[in-house]
Amino acid sequence: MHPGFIFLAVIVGSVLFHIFTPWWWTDIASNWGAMDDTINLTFWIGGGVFILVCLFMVYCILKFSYKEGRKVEYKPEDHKLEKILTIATTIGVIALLAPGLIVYNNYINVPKNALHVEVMAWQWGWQYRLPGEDGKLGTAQVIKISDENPFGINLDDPYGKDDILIQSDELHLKTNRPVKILLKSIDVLHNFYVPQFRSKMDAIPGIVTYYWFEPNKVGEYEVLCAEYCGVGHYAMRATVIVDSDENYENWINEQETFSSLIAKQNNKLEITRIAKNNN
Amino acid sequence: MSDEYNKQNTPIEAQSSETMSGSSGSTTDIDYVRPAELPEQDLYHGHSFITKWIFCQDAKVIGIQYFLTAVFTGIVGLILSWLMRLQLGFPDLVPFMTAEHYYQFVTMHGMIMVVYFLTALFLGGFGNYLIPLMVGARDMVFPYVNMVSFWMFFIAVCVLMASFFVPGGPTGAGWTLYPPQAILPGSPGSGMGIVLMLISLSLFVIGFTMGGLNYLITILQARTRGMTLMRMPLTIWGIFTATALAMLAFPALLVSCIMMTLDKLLETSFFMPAIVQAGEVLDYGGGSPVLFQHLFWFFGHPEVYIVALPAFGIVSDLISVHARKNIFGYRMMVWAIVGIGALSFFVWAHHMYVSGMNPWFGFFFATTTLIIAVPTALKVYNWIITLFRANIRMNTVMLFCLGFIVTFVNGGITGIFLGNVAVDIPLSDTYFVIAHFHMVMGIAPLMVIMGAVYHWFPLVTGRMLSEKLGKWHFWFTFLGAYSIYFPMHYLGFIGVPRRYFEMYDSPYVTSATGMNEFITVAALIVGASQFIFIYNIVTSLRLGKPAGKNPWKANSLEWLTSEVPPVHGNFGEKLPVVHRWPYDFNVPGAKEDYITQTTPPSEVINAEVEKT
Amino acid sequence: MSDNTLNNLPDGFKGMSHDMSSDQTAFKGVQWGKVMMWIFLLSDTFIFSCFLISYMKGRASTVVDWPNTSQVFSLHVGDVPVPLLLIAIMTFVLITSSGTMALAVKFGYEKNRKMCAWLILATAIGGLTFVGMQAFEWSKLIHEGVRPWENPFGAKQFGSFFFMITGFHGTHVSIGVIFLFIFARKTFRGDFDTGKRGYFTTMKSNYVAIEILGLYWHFVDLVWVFIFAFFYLW
Amino acid sequence: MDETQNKEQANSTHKIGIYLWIWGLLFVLSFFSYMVDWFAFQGLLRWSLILVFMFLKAGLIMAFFMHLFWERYALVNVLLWPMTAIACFIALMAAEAQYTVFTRLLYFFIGG
Repeated sequence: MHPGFIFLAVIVGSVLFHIFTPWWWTDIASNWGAMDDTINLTFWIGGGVFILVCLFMVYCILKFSYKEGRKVEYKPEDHKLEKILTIATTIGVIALLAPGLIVYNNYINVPKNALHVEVMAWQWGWQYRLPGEDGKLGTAQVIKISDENPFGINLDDPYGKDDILIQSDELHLKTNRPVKILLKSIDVLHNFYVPQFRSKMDAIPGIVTYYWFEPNKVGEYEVLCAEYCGVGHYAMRATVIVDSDENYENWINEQETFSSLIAKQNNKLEITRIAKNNN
Repeated sequence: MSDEYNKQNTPIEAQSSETMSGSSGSTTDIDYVRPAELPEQDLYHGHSFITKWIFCQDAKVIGIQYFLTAVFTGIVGLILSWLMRLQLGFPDLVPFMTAEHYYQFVTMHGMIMVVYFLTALFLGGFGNYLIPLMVGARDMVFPYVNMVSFWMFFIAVCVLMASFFVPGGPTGAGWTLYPPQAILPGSPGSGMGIVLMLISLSLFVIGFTMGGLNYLITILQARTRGMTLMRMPLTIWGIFTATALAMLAFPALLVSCIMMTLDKLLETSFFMPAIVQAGEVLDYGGGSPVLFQHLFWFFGHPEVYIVALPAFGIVSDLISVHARKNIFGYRMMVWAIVGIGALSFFVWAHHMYVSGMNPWFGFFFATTTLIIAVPTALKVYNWIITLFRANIRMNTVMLFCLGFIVTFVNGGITGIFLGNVAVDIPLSDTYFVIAHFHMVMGIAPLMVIMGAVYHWFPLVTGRMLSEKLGKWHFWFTFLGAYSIYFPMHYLGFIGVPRRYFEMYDSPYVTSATGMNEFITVAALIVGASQFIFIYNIVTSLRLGKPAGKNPWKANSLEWLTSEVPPVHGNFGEKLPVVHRWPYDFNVPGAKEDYITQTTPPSEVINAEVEKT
Repeated sequence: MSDNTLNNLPDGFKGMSHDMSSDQTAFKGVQWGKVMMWIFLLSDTFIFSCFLISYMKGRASTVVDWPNTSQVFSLHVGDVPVPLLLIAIMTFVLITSSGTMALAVKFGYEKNRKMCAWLILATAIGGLTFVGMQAFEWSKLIHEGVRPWENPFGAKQFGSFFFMITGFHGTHVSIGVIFLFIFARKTFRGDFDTGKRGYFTTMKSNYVAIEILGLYWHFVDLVWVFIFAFFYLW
Repeated sequence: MDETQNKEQANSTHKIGIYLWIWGLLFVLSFFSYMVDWFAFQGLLRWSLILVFMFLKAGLIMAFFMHLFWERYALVNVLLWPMTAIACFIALMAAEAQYTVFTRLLYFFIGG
């Protein structure tokens, strides 16, 4: 069989694989539909180019395979053709790039009404901090982390007192409310990634990174760590639950604030002190 | 001499039309080439076995030494990839496989394949063998330094392999070696393993610098008479530009290696901010892990082109020779290689869109990255236009070239996904990335390497490789590799993250189990089929059909040596004199379907050759 | 190609396009060794640039105060602290040695063996003085408690970058000094006049080698200009 | 290689005066840049002076001591163009450092 047909089969096979594949995007659950659109655009333009180039190649090898004395074209350069190809490619590239940059501009500019959520990553788990009634997170430093102060919140920062601390890997979010995820790591690189939300960003020790999205589908989603972070990387999972407004209020009212945590600990210390004294 | 200059600058066609009209005295004029600028090179000829084959200063022997060492590391890398694939496809099958081992294998596989296999093979192996032959030099310009370069590389490989046997094993930080995890106890091999890796990389850089200086200066300053830059085969252009990139990119790697070694051994805080690990505050503070990523990718992105550009160059030559047609748009090919090379220093942070760097960089790097797509696409067009109205020999070499085009176009287009920042965000750190870069800088360059081996084996050994085995080898490799990496993109679409030891009960990935098993089986077959290749090489060394001179009827200088295989000094008594580019195939009016570079115009008077 | 020819070549950008489109060599009349040294220095420039860029990034992004270099590197004359005194002297020593090297190259090409050799020796001694003062500087800082991993005056990175960058530069100077001494001996012996073959490389000696060594030495000086500006004056 | 060596000779045997001049200038410029610290200039003035003296010194060393002024343009261009990559790297890392210090101050110390 002429090898050209096998190459043809490879191309046809690729297309068929795409048509019949059971593997495709998870259903989107955030506002980043535009990202899917840019991917689809790139997919169709790119896929088209791939098929055209390969079909042309197959045509050439079928048509012009070796024959003694075949007349071969001798044309080292063709400026017109080269110019056309350059311009066409440039236009194609601009068509792909421009929408991408517009979406990215939305991605890095967070809406004003976004709820701030601090995600703190460590080897190998997650915990979260939400602002209290003042709507602001207190400043925090890694070196201040201790058993009593699991987030390293600066004690002299008034904004920190009412912060809501969630020392579990389950985070609840409200539907249709933008969230700005502030990522923080206390040891190595991590990445807070929910495939359905499409967006992701590394958590780096030493600085705070961010990204935002607006969950728009009630449900439970698995969080994956998407940046290699050591032996436990593959097991570093968590859960995000997108709630209706009511359920969200219920959940958040059950959570503990930083000041109540301090009070509780002081209590505990008091009790041990009294117990010691009694002995 | 000034009038000699005028002669040289006179267009050759003008004179040849004159000669055709009958003035007999000017035949010598159209063959005029400027006299030699430099005296003959002073060569050291080895006498004993040691100086001839071990501490040898002949670039061809050094090239073979590089080739064999690189292939050895490549086989180690291949075996590691088998073990990884077995774990992913059939967890619990390999009894000793723990997460630690898995990550160590991932890391070593990546580093070996990118640096110690592909870079060393293309530049050290093909570069050393082909550069002096193709530009018409007796040897590299600094043979002694060239020899030291290989032995540096050899020591680097030894140090790398030694890291498998130190306590804690080799580093398991991922081939990017990102701090802080690379040097903290949470990753495997964060003790001696990472230190040896960094030392080995530094040695590699030092050794490579020595070799790289040789390649550059041989190409720039030691070409033979008549060999202008625009008459060099594209192979040389690819290797030249890649070497230039390496000379400017490896410094960033060296610097990051030195700084990380200090972070590890002296507890400096270049890349290490304040860290609390396992409830303990570590003695670091104020450093920046993102700085490492910038340095690493300032090296890492040119590194991608260090692997790709020689492949581009070599494949252009192979296609032209075996399609019996000149390469289309030679000038554009050259400028595309140079342009891609230059641009590759301005795109590095497209590997870092989700790394937490300054978010505004995304705009800059997405733009520069997509600009690179233009010259790359032009190269692809030129390859396939070369095939148009050609006379294509469907032999193993050509098959590998076609395999290269398919895989490269596929991988190049997925590159546009990942270069465009908004598209990259959902896809980065997933299997899509793995599929992309294996397609574009794993399989595609490998196709070229194998094609190049089938092409130049007759030159190196004087015997042909078996075509029959070659074709089996090609189809197993190409179809197998394509069916590994094409479906793998779809794992990335689902969102399966890379570097996962196992997926266990994740809801996304249960649907991918079947595909993982399929990919693993394909990977095992592709790997095993490489032994056909090795068998072919070993048997053909002694039993292959004798090749004779210039079996492919190629034009470039390496086939025009006085002896095949070429001996030390390459060209016998006199160096060749070059009159044309190496792509004069099927020139109208010429008797044969090829005109070698050394054929003077007076011998092919009727050929309507374009001036080069 | 005769001497005459080279002078007939076009100059400037015209010359560039001429050289690039001609055969055999891309840089007309430039020896292999000299091109090698230039390209090596280009590569080395990238190394030092990466060091200095890292330093800039590290220093500009630390929230702990950077020590005042003017005070840290001051030297007491009597009881008066003079800022950066030692560094100023080191700079002058290095520039002096750079000048003697430039003259050595000149006299080398004029085949003035004695003069050339003495100037190389002077350069070597200048370099040695520089390394000695750097050693003094290091010991002073270490004495005051600065270490690669800690710094009593402020940001941790100060010590790390100081020892790493000056150490790397000092290594370059030391290697240069070793080669300068070797070359001084070779010149006194007349190797460059007789074209004696090298011990390792078996290649003939040539006065061009002195210019090549000179390039390296001037580069070391050049790097110090940048270190002086960015590390000490910032 | 004799002929090319002659060329070198033509190139490198410039009058000794040039070297002495440049040498002197380098001392003067070094003195000036030392004075920048001595008089403790601050802010933009300090930076511009430091950079001006630095580039002048570097330029003189490269142009005359390293003979780049007399080299062929082909070599000069090959050596200087790669510096654009470094310039780009510097500019971006300066921006990166600003961003790093900004997030550190905002989230670790100042807040709000």
